[in-house]
Amino acid sequence: MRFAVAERDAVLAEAVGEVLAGRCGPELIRAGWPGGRVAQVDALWRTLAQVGMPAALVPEAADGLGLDETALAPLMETLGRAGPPVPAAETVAVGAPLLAAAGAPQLAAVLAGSSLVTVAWHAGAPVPFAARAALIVVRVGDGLRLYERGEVDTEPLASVDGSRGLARVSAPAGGGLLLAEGPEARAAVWRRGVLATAALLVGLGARMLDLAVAHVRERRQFGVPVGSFQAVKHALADVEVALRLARPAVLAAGWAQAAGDAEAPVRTSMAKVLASDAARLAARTALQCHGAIGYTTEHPLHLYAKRAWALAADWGGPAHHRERVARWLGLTAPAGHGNATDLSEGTPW
Amino acid sequence: MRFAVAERDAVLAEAVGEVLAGRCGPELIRAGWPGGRVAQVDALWRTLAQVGMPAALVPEAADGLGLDETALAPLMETLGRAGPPVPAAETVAVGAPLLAAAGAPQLAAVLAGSSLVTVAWHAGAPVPFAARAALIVVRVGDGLRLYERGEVDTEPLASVDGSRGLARVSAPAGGGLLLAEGPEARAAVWRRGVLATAALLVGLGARMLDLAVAHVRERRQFGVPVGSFQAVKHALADVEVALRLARPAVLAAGWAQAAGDAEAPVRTSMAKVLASDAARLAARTALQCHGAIGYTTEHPLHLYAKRAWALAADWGGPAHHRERVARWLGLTAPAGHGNATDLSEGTPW
Amino acid sequence: MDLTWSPEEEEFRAQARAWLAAHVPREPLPSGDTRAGFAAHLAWERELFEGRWAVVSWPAEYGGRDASLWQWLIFEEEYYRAGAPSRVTQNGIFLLAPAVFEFGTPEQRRRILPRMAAARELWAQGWSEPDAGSDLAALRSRAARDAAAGGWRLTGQKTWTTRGAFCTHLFGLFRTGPRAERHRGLTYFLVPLDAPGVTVRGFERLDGDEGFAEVFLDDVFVPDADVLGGVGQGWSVAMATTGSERGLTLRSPGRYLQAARRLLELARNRPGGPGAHRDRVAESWMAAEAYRLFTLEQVTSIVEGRQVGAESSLAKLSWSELDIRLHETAMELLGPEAEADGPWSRGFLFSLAGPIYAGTNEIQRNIVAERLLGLPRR
Amino acid sequence: MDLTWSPEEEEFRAQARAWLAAHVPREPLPSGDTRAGFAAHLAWERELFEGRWAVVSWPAEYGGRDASLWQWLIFEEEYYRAGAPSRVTQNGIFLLAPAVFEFGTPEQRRRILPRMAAARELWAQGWSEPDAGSDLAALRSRAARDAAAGGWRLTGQKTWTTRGAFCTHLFGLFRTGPRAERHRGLTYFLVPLDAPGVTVRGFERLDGDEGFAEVFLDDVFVPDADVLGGVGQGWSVAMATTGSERGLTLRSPGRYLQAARRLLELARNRPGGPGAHRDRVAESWMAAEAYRLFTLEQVTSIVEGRQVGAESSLAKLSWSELDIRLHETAMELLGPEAEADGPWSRGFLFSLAGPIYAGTNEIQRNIVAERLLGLPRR
Repeated sequence: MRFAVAERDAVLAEAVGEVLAGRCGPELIRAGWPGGRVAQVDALWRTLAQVGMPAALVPEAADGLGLDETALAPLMETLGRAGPPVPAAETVAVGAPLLAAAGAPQLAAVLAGSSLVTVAWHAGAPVPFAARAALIVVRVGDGLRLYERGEVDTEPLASVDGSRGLARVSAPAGGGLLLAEGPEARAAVWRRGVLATAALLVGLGARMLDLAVAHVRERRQFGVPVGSFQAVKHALADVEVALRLARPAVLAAGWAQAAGDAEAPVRTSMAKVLASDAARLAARTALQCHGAIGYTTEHPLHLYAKRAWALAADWGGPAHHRERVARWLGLTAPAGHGNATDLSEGTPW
Repeated sequence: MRFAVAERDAVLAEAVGEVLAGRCGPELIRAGWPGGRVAQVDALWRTLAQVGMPAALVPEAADGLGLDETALAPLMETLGRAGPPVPAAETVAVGAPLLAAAGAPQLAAVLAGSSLVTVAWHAGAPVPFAARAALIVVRVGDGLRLYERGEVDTEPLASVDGSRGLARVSAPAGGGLLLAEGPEARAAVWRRGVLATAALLVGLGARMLDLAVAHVRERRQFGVPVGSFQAVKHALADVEVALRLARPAVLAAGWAQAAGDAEAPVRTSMAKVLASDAARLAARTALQCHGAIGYTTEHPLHLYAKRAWALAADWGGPAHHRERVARWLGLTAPAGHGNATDLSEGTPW
Repeated sequence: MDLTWSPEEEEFRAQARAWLAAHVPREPLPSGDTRAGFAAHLAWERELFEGRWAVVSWPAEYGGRDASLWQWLIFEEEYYRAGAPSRVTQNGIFLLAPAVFEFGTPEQRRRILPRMAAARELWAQGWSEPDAGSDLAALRSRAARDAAAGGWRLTGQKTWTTRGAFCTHLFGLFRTGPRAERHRGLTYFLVPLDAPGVTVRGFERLDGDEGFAEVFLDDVFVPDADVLGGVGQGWSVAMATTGSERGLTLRSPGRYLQAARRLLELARNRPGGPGAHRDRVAESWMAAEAYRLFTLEQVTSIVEGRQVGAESSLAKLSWSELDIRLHETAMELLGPEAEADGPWSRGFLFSLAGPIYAGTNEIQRNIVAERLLGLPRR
Repeated sequence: MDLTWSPEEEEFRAQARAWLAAHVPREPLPSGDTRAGFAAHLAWERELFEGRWAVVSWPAEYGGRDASLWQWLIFEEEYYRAGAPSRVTQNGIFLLAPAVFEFGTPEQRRRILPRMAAARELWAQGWSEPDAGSDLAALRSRAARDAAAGGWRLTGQKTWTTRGAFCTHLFGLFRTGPRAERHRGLTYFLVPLDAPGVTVRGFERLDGDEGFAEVFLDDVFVPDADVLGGVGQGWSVAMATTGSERGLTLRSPGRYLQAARRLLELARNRPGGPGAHRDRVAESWMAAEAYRLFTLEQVTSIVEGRQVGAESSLAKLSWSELDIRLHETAMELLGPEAEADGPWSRGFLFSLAGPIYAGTNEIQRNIVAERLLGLPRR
């Protein structure tokens, strides 16, 4: 028993964190918004690729770092804290290992950081970064298929988090490269995406808490720092509790996936519920603690809050995953309920 | 449009309140607990009967006050605030008008305050005051039947609120006097019980808030009144909000019942949800604000808190009534759900 | 106790409903927080005024219908039910106008109110300053007497001024006494935004373009005629009437009832989801309905001449919390569609401002605790 | 990162499980907060001690097994899973013993610990006083030096002393300096409750008979040998070790995991209820499981020599809130049966004490905000 991030995983996360610390502030996130200088984002991602970011889960034989899902928690949390506008879960946790397993020729570009990957899981639903990613993994029938951007039709959508580059995607039924097939393989992929997203959310939550703490220590009203009011203290303490309880749940889910543990599905869903709820609480509380100062796009807070709302709903929202936990616990749904609701990884709540 | 308690209803509630103010403190409630001097409770009830308490909903032709359900909100709230250990909802809102309608000879004793009535709605479930009430209305099949205490078997149960005189009741299938029959008549009776209980809960909540406010104004820690801490202020403010929003909902439900409004069912369920939630919030917050001082049976707070927990679950708990509201709103349950769950007034959630 | 409307009230409702059905734009207007959208909203405001529905509760001489509070509630219900545009004139009508009615001179009333009703003059509020948000009494912007010119010279900065970049006038508090006096020594001024020395910079709110503005004032001359309620009386004037911002008038229940109806529609069209959603939808509807009933109780009190004071803080806590809950529920129902820009996501972002503006909810809870419950101020 | 147990740990678990299976009373004992129930619990404590399971993490010389923190966690999981009786000795073992280990003289350790482990001496905590609940530094009970007799004379009143009416000894803080010194000038004393001048009055907790006691001390003599950690050092001694009350040791996750398991069983036997219940049951289970994982993280930190400080406040907030949620959910599932006296209703009442004792949750949130987040103390 040792419940802490492994040395090798921590080393990678730290290396990534160092790159991000110097280069990924609010301006870099804004570069991903419409009209922003997206080349800056691409350059950052290439630098992260040099550190090994998209290679994390790729086997060493395929020029990867050969880490497993346990590494996702610290890595994605670090990334989430900085918030670069890239499909990180999709590229690192889903795309790269799938491409490696299928021997797809596009892997090299992904490892070099010159191609981003996104995932279109729910037919017809908005796909993040579909407007920008070079590669799109599409769930088609029972399988997951890889398309180049040019092979699919995309219809861009305005989004709350402008850096998400949303679009609806239509892929030709016949095309693409088959990456994985069958419910079990698909579910494993889905779980990696969920896990990585949960870890991103913990990082986002931590960043918003930091912003709020810094603000209320500085901002004075009624002659005292706003952070000396007990209502503010308690609200932020509750955020800290939520984040500190979500983080181990994410770490445990990563371990369970890597270990092929039978509890991996429920641990993954639990991680997503706790991380989503913690990040949403952080967003709302940070906004409230900033007052009108935070309620403008000139302040960076919204960059993180909007991302948190988007990711909380992505890869299965809290209600979806809570329902999965309930079923795993043997809480039989009222008769008929189970049949009416498809709770495969495809359900869009 | 006039959304305020009618003069005639207010007059009765005030008269009842005056009797209670002088005679129904914590000692009177304790008199209803095992080993207490229950004669004091009986005497109080007879005095309340002189003011017209159990006669409120009985037609004038049957020696009642001829009021309607609108009167229940202020009347029961007043009673709930004082908390005498009697089956108030059962006697005033259910028993007396049913007996009057059926021309039952026991009505006189009920109006005189010498007989209390309780109601056994769910077969096999604990019945409040069944250990003490002279008359028991039992739901048998499709009807409601009146039994004398001696006609039924009662098996007493220890209860959280010791003044509730819980017992399980078995009534002989053949006996008793038929009071009402058929789903509609029964549902109307059920709604009156729910409404009266909701109003009692608002009163209990208000009393607990009063106790907490008085305590935190007085109690000093760290050199200041505990009530000057913002966390305490905000917690109690939230209780005030909950109670002030629940009260109009109860009043509106009473009006809807009296007016035979089509919305009476949903208004009644909504009143019970809001009143139960507000009273439970008041109980928990008041306990927390009292600290260890309130966490002993030597302090009166528990008398009200335990009653609130009991009544919140009685006559359908919040989840039951929330579900009824959801159905009334046309929120179709997942397929099969509706069939699996009997949401008639008999469902015990 | 009577929860039915009189025939006259029903007639008023029918009239309002018919007019709205005939006039409300089929397509939702673009956001009133952009320059183009604001212009479209202005056209709508003028149409409302032509139909005499812009300020129903005002006296006819200023463009109203002398409507009762009950009728006003009915109008608001119908207005939201019809899906009519949000009111870009609301800060003038609901914040400034009550002060003008109560403290204005007859000349000020004649000069200001009809043009406000007709949306010829558009008023922005100038309460907050960078260092005076929750702590309004910390205002620094000052007004210096210019006796020779018969007026005042205003200098300072206002911020978070809703739609300030599109408005023609500003109302706000300026310091005419020393800063140490806090809420004493403030005066309520009315300032044309085209006056020399005024600079307005619009900036983006979380939910819309240029929804906010900063207003810089550099030695701006304002004549004595544009002092409202007397020199040094600013705090009393503002407090006596911001009750209407925090209370009934701005936040009619119709707004939330309509949102709850839309939520129900959304939920009914998404059957089969996890059971928990139904519960939250029911909760949201109950919260909106409870707020409506609370409002009916408050209006009855006002109509019968009872005092309604700190109760407005209960109202603010209720509507702001329920609005968030309602929109959060919608976002959950929408699942992956929630992050696309649309009426629900915009409504969600706007709802998050509710606990911040018009007195943060922290301050409202203090008010409830201290004024309604009698807890010590410390 | 490794979430599996070693073969040695699994072996330890198997041993514990087997012993518990053979010894845990079939029928639940009567409440330990009544005189008769307490006696039954004492018999159980002695049985535990005989089996060397009373204080597994203590050195063997004092009756323990030198178990590691991991083994202790495993034992606790098994203990609760077996439905074994609550520990009426816990205040001695978890609050006093850590102080004795850290600050006691060798003589004190030899004299106190074995008898505590064997449940021959039963320790009650004497922290709170009528005017010093949350504000512990406001203690008034005082100790006056009696140099001639080689000791101290204690006078004052302690209250909310858990099971004080059945215990043999009291540990607590008494003032040896002036009151103005607040938390300075306090000394940690060990007091036999049969000493002349001690009066104990039991009174009823919300969830049980005589669960609390008031202890009155009137010129009670205590020899120097019963000062723990030095005169004037009481606050440091108490604070260094109350961490163990607020933190890991008292509140092992096994307790909540077992409650969550019982809740699941209850829920599985009540199918068809409103969907919302399932959601809350799942939430409760997740909260218990999350707390377990948080604890594993904390134990890893401790085992690897990292400092764990104000984190214990996070733990306290978590377990106290989850315990209430879990029991509230059970009460809802029970419907009309909930109000009957039983394990769930008693557990519910007990859970409500969680946010009050061992430092109120308000104080814990202050600690989290000030020490972990660095917010100003004011």
